[in-house]
Amino acid sequence: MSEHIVPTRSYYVIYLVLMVCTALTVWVAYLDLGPLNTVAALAIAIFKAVLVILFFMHVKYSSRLTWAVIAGGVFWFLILLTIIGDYLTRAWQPYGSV
Amino acid sequence: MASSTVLTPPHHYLNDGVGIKSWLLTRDHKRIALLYLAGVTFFFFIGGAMATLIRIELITPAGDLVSDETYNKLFTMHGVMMVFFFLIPAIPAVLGNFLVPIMIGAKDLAFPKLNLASWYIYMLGGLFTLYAVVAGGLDTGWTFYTPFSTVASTSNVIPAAVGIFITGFSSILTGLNFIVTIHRMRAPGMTWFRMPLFLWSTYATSLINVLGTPVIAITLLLVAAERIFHFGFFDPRVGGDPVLFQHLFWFYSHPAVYIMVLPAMGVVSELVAAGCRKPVFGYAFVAFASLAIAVLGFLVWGHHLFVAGESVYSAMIFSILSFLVAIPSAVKVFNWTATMYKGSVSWETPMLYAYGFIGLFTVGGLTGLFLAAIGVDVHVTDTYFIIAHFHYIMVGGTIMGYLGGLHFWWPKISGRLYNEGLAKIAAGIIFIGFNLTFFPQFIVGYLGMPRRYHAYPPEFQVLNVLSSAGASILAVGYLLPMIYLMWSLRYGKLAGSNPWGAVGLEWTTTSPPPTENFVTTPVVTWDAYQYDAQQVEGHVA
Amino acid sequence: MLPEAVHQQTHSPSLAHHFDNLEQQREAATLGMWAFLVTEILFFGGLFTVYMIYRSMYPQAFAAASHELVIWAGTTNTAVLITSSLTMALAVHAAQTGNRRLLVTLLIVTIALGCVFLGIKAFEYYTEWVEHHVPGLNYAFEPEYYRNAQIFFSLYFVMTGLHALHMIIGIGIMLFMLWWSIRGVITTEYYNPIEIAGLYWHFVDIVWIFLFPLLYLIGRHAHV
Amino acid sequence: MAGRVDALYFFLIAVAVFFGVLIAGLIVFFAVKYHRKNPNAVGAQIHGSMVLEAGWTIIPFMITMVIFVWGSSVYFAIAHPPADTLNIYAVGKQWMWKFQHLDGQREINELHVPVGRPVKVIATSEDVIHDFFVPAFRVKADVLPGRYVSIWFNPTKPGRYHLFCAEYCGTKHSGMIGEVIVMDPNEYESWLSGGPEGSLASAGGKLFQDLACNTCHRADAQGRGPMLEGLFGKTVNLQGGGTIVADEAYIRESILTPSAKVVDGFQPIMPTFQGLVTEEQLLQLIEYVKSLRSQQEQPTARPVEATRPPTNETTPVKK
Repeated sequence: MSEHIVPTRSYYVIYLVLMVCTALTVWVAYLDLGPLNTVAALAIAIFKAVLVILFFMHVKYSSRLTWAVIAGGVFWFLILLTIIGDYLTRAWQPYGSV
Repeated sequence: MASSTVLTPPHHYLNDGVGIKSWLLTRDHKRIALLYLAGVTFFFFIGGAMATLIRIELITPAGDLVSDETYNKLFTMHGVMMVFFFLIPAIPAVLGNFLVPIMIGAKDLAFPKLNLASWYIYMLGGLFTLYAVVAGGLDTGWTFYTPFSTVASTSNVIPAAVGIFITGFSSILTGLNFIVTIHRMRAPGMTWFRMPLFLWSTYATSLINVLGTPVIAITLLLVAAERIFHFGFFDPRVGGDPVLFQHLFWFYSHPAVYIMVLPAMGVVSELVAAGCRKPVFGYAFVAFASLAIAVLGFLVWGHHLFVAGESVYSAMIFSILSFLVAIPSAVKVFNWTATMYKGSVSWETPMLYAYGFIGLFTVGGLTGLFLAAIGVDVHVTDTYFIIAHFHYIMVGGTIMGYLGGLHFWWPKISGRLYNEGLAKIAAGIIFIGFNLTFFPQFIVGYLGMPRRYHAYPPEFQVLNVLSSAGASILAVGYLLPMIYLMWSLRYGKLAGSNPWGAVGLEWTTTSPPPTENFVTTPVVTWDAYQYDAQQVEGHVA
Repeated sequence: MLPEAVHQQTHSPSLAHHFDNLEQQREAATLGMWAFLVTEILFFGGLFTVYMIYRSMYPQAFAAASHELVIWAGTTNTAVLITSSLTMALAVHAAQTGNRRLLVTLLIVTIALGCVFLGIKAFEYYTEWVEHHVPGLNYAFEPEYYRNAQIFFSLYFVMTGLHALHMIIGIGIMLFMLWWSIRGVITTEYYNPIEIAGLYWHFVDIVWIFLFPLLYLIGRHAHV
Repeated sequence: MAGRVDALYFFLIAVAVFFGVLIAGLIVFFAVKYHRKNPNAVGAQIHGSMVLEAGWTIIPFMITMVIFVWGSSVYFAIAHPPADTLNIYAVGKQWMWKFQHLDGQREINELHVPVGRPVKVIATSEDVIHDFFVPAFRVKADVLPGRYVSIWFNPTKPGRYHLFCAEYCGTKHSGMIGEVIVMDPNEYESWLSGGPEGSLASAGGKLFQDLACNTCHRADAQGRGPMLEGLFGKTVNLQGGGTIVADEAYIRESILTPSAKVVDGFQPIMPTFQGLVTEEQLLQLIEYVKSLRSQQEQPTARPVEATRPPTNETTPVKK
């Protein structure tokens, strides 16, 4: 089989980074950054998820098709999130909200 | 048709193993296709029986045949059965299962055990839903709108939701199986642009299955949680928004319309090519139109909410996107029509269904423009206009495509020919009955008759009687194929490997095909639909 | 017709009859798993959408309700899951390099960590019950946010509940993998089952990576 | 408005007939002309035409864009009521329509309106989703629980018109029907005067006293709650930043969930009235708060009153 075998050292490095990020996200949550709190929490979460996907799940070494499948999934999730567009624009008109 | 003697091949998938166990434990995609055929036919006739009762009730303006409660349950279960247990699985799970591996020159789908599991999951979901019927019915409409479904209804919402949830996994797994198969199992030389168009549309459908079905699954789960535990998701009493349910519901259920009609479009591409013995006009455009419909179809769910309380601005965006999705559908219709130009056009049964499909789908598609135009939609939505529109797509489109495909590949599936004369008559009856049933509904809808009405004002009676009369004709049309197809299994003439003189890998193997489809793996060196005189003569003889 | 028999003689016993070779089989299985994970993205995606919309509607109620969750339990569980992802990744490596003893050990550790996660989760559910945070069944909350906090808790239970269900399924799969590894089905030539089981396990970890900040960490800084 | 909807409708029919006949005609023509006579014949090997593909992509695209612009402009008119409407409150419940007129009349499943004056129905539901549908006026809108929707129309011809519930709402859905009775202005006046004593606002005022709202919301601005005089239509500053226009929805929310959007400078001490007031009483209270405006200042500009759906105006459809 032609699968790329990742040296275990890189797994340990990623693990360390993930743990540090977990500590970081908890620490940041106790600071008052206004709306930036949510941004920071999501940014750290996305960063962690990307690390897991690229290294633990070997996507860094996978075919373009795998990348396309993941991109498709994320893209469709973003389409789903656009439901919020209705809620944001309802505020522009009276009788729009409860 | 075959003139010289044809023989049944000594070994084929139908006689490779006998007894009930060899069927219930089979991993052969062709046998699983037949299991699905039994399943979808069963649910089709249940749904059809309910439709019959609905139409009989509506002959008179007063609600006199059944009670209002029963009527509500009838149209709900008609919708649930037809949508989730017939229309969605029909073409992919029966014809797709049978044809996908054969058309790409593979021995089976990528995951045969998963394929069998999908059928069991489908049947399990169906039985759960049937239980909901037997245990007293379901009265929410197939759309399960909250808060009616979560707070007000006293009927069997949970068993039905669970049934649909379970069946959703069958759709997901079948779609996943097709995607992997088409990516990874193509025979040597079978490039993407040599694939028959049926595969392109099946692939596009599978994408929708995989991407959309999980959303309906989670949505129904939330409805069930709200009902069982009184959790709050859509309940206005805790600040929830019932319109959010509609967003999530239609995020799947609008693309689901394309799950139903895209495979039928694929079938029609095959029928038109074989019926005209000609390449499909604009192959690449038809292929990409399938993908365009699959993608754009995910961006238009909000057009079901024009009067439901979504914002004016949201409505405008969904309106323009809905018009865009009409374009690839129009492209397909024009291409099929152009394919007939200078063809060798056959009048055989499958081709009659193809003509019927193109005509009825065109009417369905054009009336869709009425609904995408918000100003008109406000008036006609939730009336019989909508009912007529989507039946033109679902029945005029999907069922015509399904029956056309079934007639086209029946000789391959069974190895036998059916009675062509009876089949032509049935096709004609279905076409006439269908139009008589549903055309009057456009008019009665514009006049203002709301859908889901058990009793209605007397001025709508004439049109309703016409519609019910049409339905009785349609019912005869659906029973006929049942009879002569079954009859052909035993008494039909042997078909030979290529009764239509068509090209395509499925016509190069025997009828019925052997268990692993081909004796030796085919090597493909030609494009789809390459007809030339010698080839056809060779096939026909 | 004896295709099965013919295949058995000429091919690896791990090769199913309808594939041409192991490479095709492996690619098909991996693609299948990724396609399945895409459906999972959209399954949880529906929940995240509902969460986002209601949080944007009722930010204060969400912050107040989130404050009631047991943050140390959530944080510990995050660490537990990330560690289990590491042991899972190492298990795939052990399978690739044919170290069966290490593979078995790592699978056992992964399963154990999964059980620890579920144990802590169960403790949290118990705490929520005791503190009357279960909408519909056992619910009380400060009057200011009484109504809207129910949406948060409903989402909390459905999101973490479905995540926990995925963990349980994952543990089941891992037990199966463990059995296969002990029996020697898994070889350097055929380690694909471990690999795709690992994909699933990592995916469940990723879901938690998002659930943790969204459920536990909102409004930690400024609760009234 | 019925005229505008119908004009677009007939244009769409023309488009549909044109393309329907074109496709059906071509199919029949080709099927006859190129009918296979020799069983071994094959068709001409034509693969496609870029020009045709471009043509039947671009032309339908342009036609649909015309329909889009037209349809949306009709919809915009449907969604924006004029400023001087006659307001009527409606509550839908399983399975009836309840109406309250500003002058105090209440009716069930019948709605009396004068001819020649735009009418705006502000509607909500007590239970599940209903839908206010008057085919003759080409208006339809879902009536949602927990929310106000407004529907406007301009009746132009006296008569009786169907009112339907068009969103499935349970067992007697098809019985949730009524009539809109369009009357001459004179007849309407005499119908109005036949009603009970006291306007809707005065009923709300009485309720305001009975519920003891007036102990905190005092007209002299000395109460523990914000002064309500002149509130309606104003922009309110909220605690923790942000503003909101005090419309029907805001007043409703403030009664049911007082802590959700507290006015800046006040404590969130008001108890909830969820479950204590009915939807109809809420509407009376809202009308009362609206009426308080006139004591302070004359209504110069009404708040923007974009609404959800429909229309105005009648085409006389027989009944």
